[in-house]
Amino acid sequence: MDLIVSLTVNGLATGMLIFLLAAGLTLIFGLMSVLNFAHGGLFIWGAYAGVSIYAVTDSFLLAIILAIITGLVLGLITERLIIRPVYGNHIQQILITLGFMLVLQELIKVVFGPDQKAVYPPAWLEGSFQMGDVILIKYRLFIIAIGFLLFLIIFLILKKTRIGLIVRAGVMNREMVQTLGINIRFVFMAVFMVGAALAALSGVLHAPYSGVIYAEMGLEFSILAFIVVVIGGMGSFTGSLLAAILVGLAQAYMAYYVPALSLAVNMLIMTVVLIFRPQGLFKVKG
Amino acid sequence: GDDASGDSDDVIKIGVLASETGVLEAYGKQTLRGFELGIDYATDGTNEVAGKKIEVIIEDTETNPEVARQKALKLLEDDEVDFLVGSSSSGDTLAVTPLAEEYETIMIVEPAAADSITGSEYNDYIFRTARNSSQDAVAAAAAIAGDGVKIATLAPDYSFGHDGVAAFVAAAEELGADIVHQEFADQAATDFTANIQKIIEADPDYLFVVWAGANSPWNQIADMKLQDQGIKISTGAPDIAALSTMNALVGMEGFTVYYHTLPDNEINDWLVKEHKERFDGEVPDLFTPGGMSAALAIVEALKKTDGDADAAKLIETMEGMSFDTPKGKMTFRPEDHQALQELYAITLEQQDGVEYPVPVLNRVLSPEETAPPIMNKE
Amino acid sequence: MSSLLKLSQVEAYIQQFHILHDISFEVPKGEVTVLLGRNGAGKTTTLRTIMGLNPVSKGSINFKDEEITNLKPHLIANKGIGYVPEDQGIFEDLTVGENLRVAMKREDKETTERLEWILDLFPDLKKFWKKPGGQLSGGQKQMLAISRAYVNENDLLLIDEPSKGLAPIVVEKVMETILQMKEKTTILLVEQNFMMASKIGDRFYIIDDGQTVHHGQMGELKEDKVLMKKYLGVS
Amino acid sequence: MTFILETKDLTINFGGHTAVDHVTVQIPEKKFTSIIGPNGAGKTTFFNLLSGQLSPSEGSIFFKGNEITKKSATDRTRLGIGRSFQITNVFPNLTVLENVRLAIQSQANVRYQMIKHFLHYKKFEEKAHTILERVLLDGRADSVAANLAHGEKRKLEIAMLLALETEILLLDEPTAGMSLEEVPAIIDVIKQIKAEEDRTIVLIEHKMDMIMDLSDEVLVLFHGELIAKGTPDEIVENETVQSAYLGGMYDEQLA
Amino acid sequence: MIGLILRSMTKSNLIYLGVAVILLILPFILTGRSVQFMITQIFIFAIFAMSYDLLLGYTGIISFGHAMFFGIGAYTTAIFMDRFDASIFALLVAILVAVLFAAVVSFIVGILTLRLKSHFYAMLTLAFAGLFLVAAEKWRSLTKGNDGFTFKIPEFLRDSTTLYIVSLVCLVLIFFGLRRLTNSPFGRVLVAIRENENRTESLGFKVLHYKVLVSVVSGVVASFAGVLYMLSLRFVNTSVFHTDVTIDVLLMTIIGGVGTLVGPILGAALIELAHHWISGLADVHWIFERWIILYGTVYILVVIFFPLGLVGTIRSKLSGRSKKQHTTKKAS
Ligand SMILES: Nc1ncnc2c1ncn2[C@@H]1O[C@H](COP(=O)(O)OP(=O)(O)OP(=O)(O)O)[C@@H](O)[C@H]1O
Ligand SMILES: Nc1ncnc2c1ncn2[C@@H]1O[C@H](COP(=O)(O)OP(=O)(O)OP(=O)(O)O)[C@@H](O)[C@H]1O
Ligand SMILES: [Mg+2]
Ligand SMILES: [Mg+2]
Repeated sequence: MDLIVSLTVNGLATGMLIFLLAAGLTLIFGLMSVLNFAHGGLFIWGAYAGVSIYAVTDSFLLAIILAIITGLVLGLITERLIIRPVYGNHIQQILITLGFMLVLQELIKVVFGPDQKAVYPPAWLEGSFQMGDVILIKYRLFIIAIGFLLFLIIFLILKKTRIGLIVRAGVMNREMVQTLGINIRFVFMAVFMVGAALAALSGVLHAPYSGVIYAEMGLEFSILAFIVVVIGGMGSFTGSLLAAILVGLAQAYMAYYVPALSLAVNMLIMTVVLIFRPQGLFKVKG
Repeated sequence: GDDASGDSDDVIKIGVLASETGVLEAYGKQTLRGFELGIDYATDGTNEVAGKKIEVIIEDTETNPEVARQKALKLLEDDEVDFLVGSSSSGDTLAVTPLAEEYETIMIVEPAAADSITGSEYNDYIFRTARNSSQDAVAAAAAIAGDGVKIATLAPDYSFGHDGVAAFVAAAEELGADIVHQEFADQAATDFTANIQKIIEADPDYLFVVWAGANSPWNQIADMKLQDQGIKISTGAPDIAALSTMNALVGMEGFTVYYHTLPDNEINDWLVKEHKERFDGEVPDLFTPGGMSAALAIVEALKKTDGDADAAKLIETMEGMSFDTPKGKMTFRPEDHQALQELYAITLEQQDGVEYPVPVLNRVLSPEETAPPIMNKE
Repeated sequence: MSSLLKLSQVEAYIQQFHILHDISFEVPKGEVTVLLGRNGAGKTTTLRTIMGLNPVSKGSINFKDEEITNLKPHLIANKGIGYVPEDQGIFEDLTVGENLRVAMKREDKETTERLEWILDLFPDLKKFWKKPGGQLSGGQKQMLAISRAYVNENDLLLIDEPSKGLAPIVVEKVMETILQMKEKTTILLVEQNFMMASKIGDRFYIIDDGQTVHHGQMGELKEDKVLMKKYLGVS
Repeated sequence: MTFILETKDLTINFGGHTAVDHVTVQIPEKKFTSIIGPNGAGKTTFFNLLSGQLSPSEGSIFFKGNEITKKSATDRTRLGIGRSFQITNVFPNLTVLENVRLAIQSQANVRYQMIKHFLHYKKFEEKAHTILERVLLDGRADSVAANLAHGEKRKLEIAMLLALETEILLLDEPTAGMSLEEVPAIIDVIKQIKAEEDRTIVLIEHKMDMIMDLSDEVLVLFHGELIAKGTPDEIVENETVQSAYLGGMYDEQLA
Repeated sequence: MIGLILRSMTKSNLIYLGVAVILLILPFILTGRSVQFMITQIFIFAIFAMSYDLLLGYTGIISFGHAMFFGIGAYTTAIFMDRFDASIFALLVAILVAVLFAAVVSFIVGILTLRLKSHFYAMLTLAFAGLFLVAAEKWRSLTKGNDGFTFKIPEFLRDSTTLYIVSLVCLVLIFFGLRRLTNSPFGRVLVAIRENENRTESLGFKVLHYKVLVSVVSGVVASFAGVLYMLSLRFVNTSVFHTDVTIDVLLMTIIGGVGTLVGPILGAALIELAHHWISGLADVHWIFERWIILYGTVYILVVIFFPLGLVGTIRSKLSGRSKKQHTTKKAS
């Protein structure tokens, strides 16, 4: 029983972490149909920017704020210079965003140095609660809470405003949306910036969790995020959340019960889902 | 090479392969600094040995075997080097070692640690100043194992982890320890709860961790309060950047390849002092002395052959050759050309004014004590 | 009567192809103006050019006495022009309701009333409110496209072949609709269905090979058999 | 009279909505059958069922007496059921000629030929030009299909269908959006095919004059059901058809 | 018209053959083995990239797992050379096994996945390649895991000039072979599938057959590239299955220009040379130590200035110009 609780809570936390990472991607990939391989670059910049200010000021809140600002600014630059010329063309998107990913990742080393950096949670989030044999790590509970909060906010925005509709419509038929009087360029830019900010935020939140950040981290995690977005059904925000949780739990349980397969668990889930339910696990067919 | 010594009689060329970029660039830089200092030290700053000038050519392998091979070919063919040194990754190194044989050129392996380099993939031209994985394992066992000590292991689920654990288990059992559990985790995993949970269930005295790569389990080990439950942690202390992620492991007993305060000898004193002077007050790191040792080995060998860079002669000279290094005396074992060397049993301690936990010496593990099995004979 | 929209000697390229050579016409307020011409003459391109979807290389376009030449499409739309494109431009994955909601700039009473009014005309849309636009029948798509252009209050509607693919009885309905819309909105129509064009049009322009070659009152056209034959192939 | 195509109780549901509802019809061989009905009546869906784009929820389809209900669209084309699409459905970045050539190639049994250069098949190209001339599109043979005006794309649709040389041609509103001048030419083409090559044609149209002019038999779909069937004249007289479909307009159109 | 195309076709063939002959003479002038090694790598990756172009450029299939086939070729060769004597016969058997294995795998993967829409296919191939990677990590008795192992190759191929020429000949043969394939009626159907899959189906083509066939051809060619890669590297580790390999080949194809076959060859050359040259600049100025920034910038610039890839953009410029001259009045 204790074991189950422990595995579940930790799996959930991993899932939330993955969700945070995938959230930006779902927005950008799901709504705007942009294959953004530079997502990991935004993630890692958020992490480094946040961690640097955290090291100086010792304020985690400030770290989060700076990470978000970094994300917004980088998002703006990325959208204008990199993404704008290639909307609607996946092949070019792959090339240009991969190029930009390399640039972002390498610039980290120029600005912050090539070494990995250690990060510890703020004092109030350090350590764990022990209840009987169950150990609950504080920072993970914090991640779970933040994850749900963020999900709710974005979910409500998408639900209550027509912004989600406009973006999706814009992807399907850009010209038509413009003739309805919508400045789709601006909308796309704004959405992209939010997506980038989410990536950066997840970077800074991820840092104390893993305890260390390094430049190559971004690319490693963005593939995982892509997998989650696909499992959840592209464009489905709720789907991404559920898929992320599924992946998190599967990782935790597989590592315990079938360790031999734990290396392959993400790929296996995705394979099974794609073969039997290609539209994604949680996307209802129209 | 065959004609290398022919046309450039008064110059000794050394090609150094290291990861100046890519994941292992930090290691690459350490090796290069160490090598540069090593040449200076060994030649008293003259850059000459036996009347010949030493010329060092550095190439970046980018931590990519294909590039490593291409750069090695360039060094061997175009630059006609007399020695190869390298490299930071075992894969890069293995892609190059057959070329050393083909071109009959001595290659000093540093700091790649895979056993197979001086084991199943051995050839006569390969000498290794770096310690290999088995040496690490033997040292690790020596640091903690004893009669009836219960040990669990945790390692990444790929060959580095498996080899390391296998060697450790053999060595530890030799010393009478009882291996109660072996756990392998996805190297890229974000969550190690399940693995740690199993280790707790196995109830060992020690958890021995083999880990490399940036993503590490330390925080989670601390969060899950292993030490509170009487499980002591042990591992090889890494370089300084990685040590700073191990605050949670203060009190850990383990071993290390090098920390600048550990060896007590003149060369190390010189290395620390000189390194600080040249590099902005930084101290030498994990693989700096290795780079230096490689240089020292080459110069020593050349002194012995009186500047003759003929490979056959060098092999004869170097087999069994002992030479002084920042880590004390090293000896190339004749059977597999692996340098036997000191390693250090340590405890991690918090020290004032240092931001990371500092390895403090428990005892020096002598070269004989850490000698790994010979693995190049079937 | 003042003209709401005025094109003077407009020229336009699509990529490197010179498509519009000399388009000049005026759309008087409160009337239905019809553009006629054979396939490939440039009618659709003209509408797209007005909407800003295609750059003007020479000449000028004025709307409400304001120059709108080469403005961004959304700015042009916000000046009060609605557009029903030739291919209907349905957002295929959005439901009928969402298609309309994307278009609605406000959700006030007046917009809701307009919506109700148009939905009463096309009850199919109500019936399939939750169906993705891509799954509608050809005619239903046409209805949706017209409704979508109508929900916002616009001064001018550009409609490209609304009767295409509609059942005769619906064509009739669309005609009525347009006639009713006309009271509030000026309309520029491209139409191949001559019967319909002649019934609801007030004046016409004929486009041939990217030029406006003839114009007049609709009534005159029906009489002018020579002209009809020459440009429209109708005898 | 022999029937080339028959359906029995053909039905399809789209999540609660029955688009085609127990339709049982027989299409006579070498005759001209038209299908009319209001928008959303299920005409295109009926075609989709016949050509295999959709598979029915219920009922069966027979081609020359053999059941083909389970066969794929590809197989049906090869058997001899060709169709054109209501929403133009061409290869946008290929030239007009290439579009037609592909259709010819599929019919010529060189489908898996991997070795020979396609330009060796000169007769394909000649044939493509002939067909394009027929639909008044030869002048644009080298244009990229995406650059065609709407009406021109419709002609290309017809050309591709003709190139398939199937025994039965299903035409879905071939002249929608075509200019007044050109409709008669296309009608002529359709007439010629029928006359010269003696093939079966099924046409969906909203243009009543065309229906009256061409059809041997007219089927009327309404809310997915087949509500009437008969000669053009009978259908025009039918009151249900008048009120549900034609409205008042038809009279004037004839006038 | 046809005559014109045919004539220009043979003209371009002549140009290609000319280039091939120059390349053939090159190693006798340029004897540096490291240079030869580098150009040989270009040939090998050119073959690999062409196999990718067959999928991406001609059929419109994006695969994120093409490394899978490359790795199959590589590991089969390595294991055969390691386990058996390094004879020509063993090599031939290895090639046969590699090719067959790749064919079977691509067939199965194709049957399973090619029904899916493009993104899904891409992700699924990523997953399959990932599973191969895990298998190679785990089956350590055979693969020695990610440390890998070295091996010997048949005597006569050890000479770098020989290997250079062998690779070049393979490249030329495969290039002309694939060109034939893409210009055959079969190839035209592939293009049709890329353009509009549904319509292709309703024209009477069995789309799935074509996709599976082309993915088998592509897999086989890729595995052959893997074989050659091993002959030149003589060392294998799990990196041959990495996504990086797929990404590299994807970039080569896109940079050169998809759907052109020559493009991927140029792309392979450009990327290898740019990589080499830019990383070589590190000695010039410390800023170039971060050469990857420049390298990434090249990608960005290519997309902005050569949106269709090098070959694609140049071709469309040329044909655009000639079209402009021909734009007279269109037929009515
Ligand atoms: N994207 C394009 N690229 C090149 N030429 C184009 C493009 N779009 C249209 N054209 C050409 O521009 C001309 C005018 O096209 P347009 O669509 O305006 O004609 P139209 O009068 O609307 O015809 P229809 O009645 O068939 O709809 C045609 O010759 C067409 O081939
Ligand atoms: N794939 C689909 N999924 C769900 N509903 C569909 C689908 N295809 C068609 N329908 C519905 O089935 C009904 C019949 O559509 P169909 O396209 O057959 O009409 P139609 O008779 O061809 O009309 P039109 O004359 O307007 O083209 C419509 O209500 C349409 O919304
Ligand atoms: Mg038009
Ligand atoms: Mg229809």
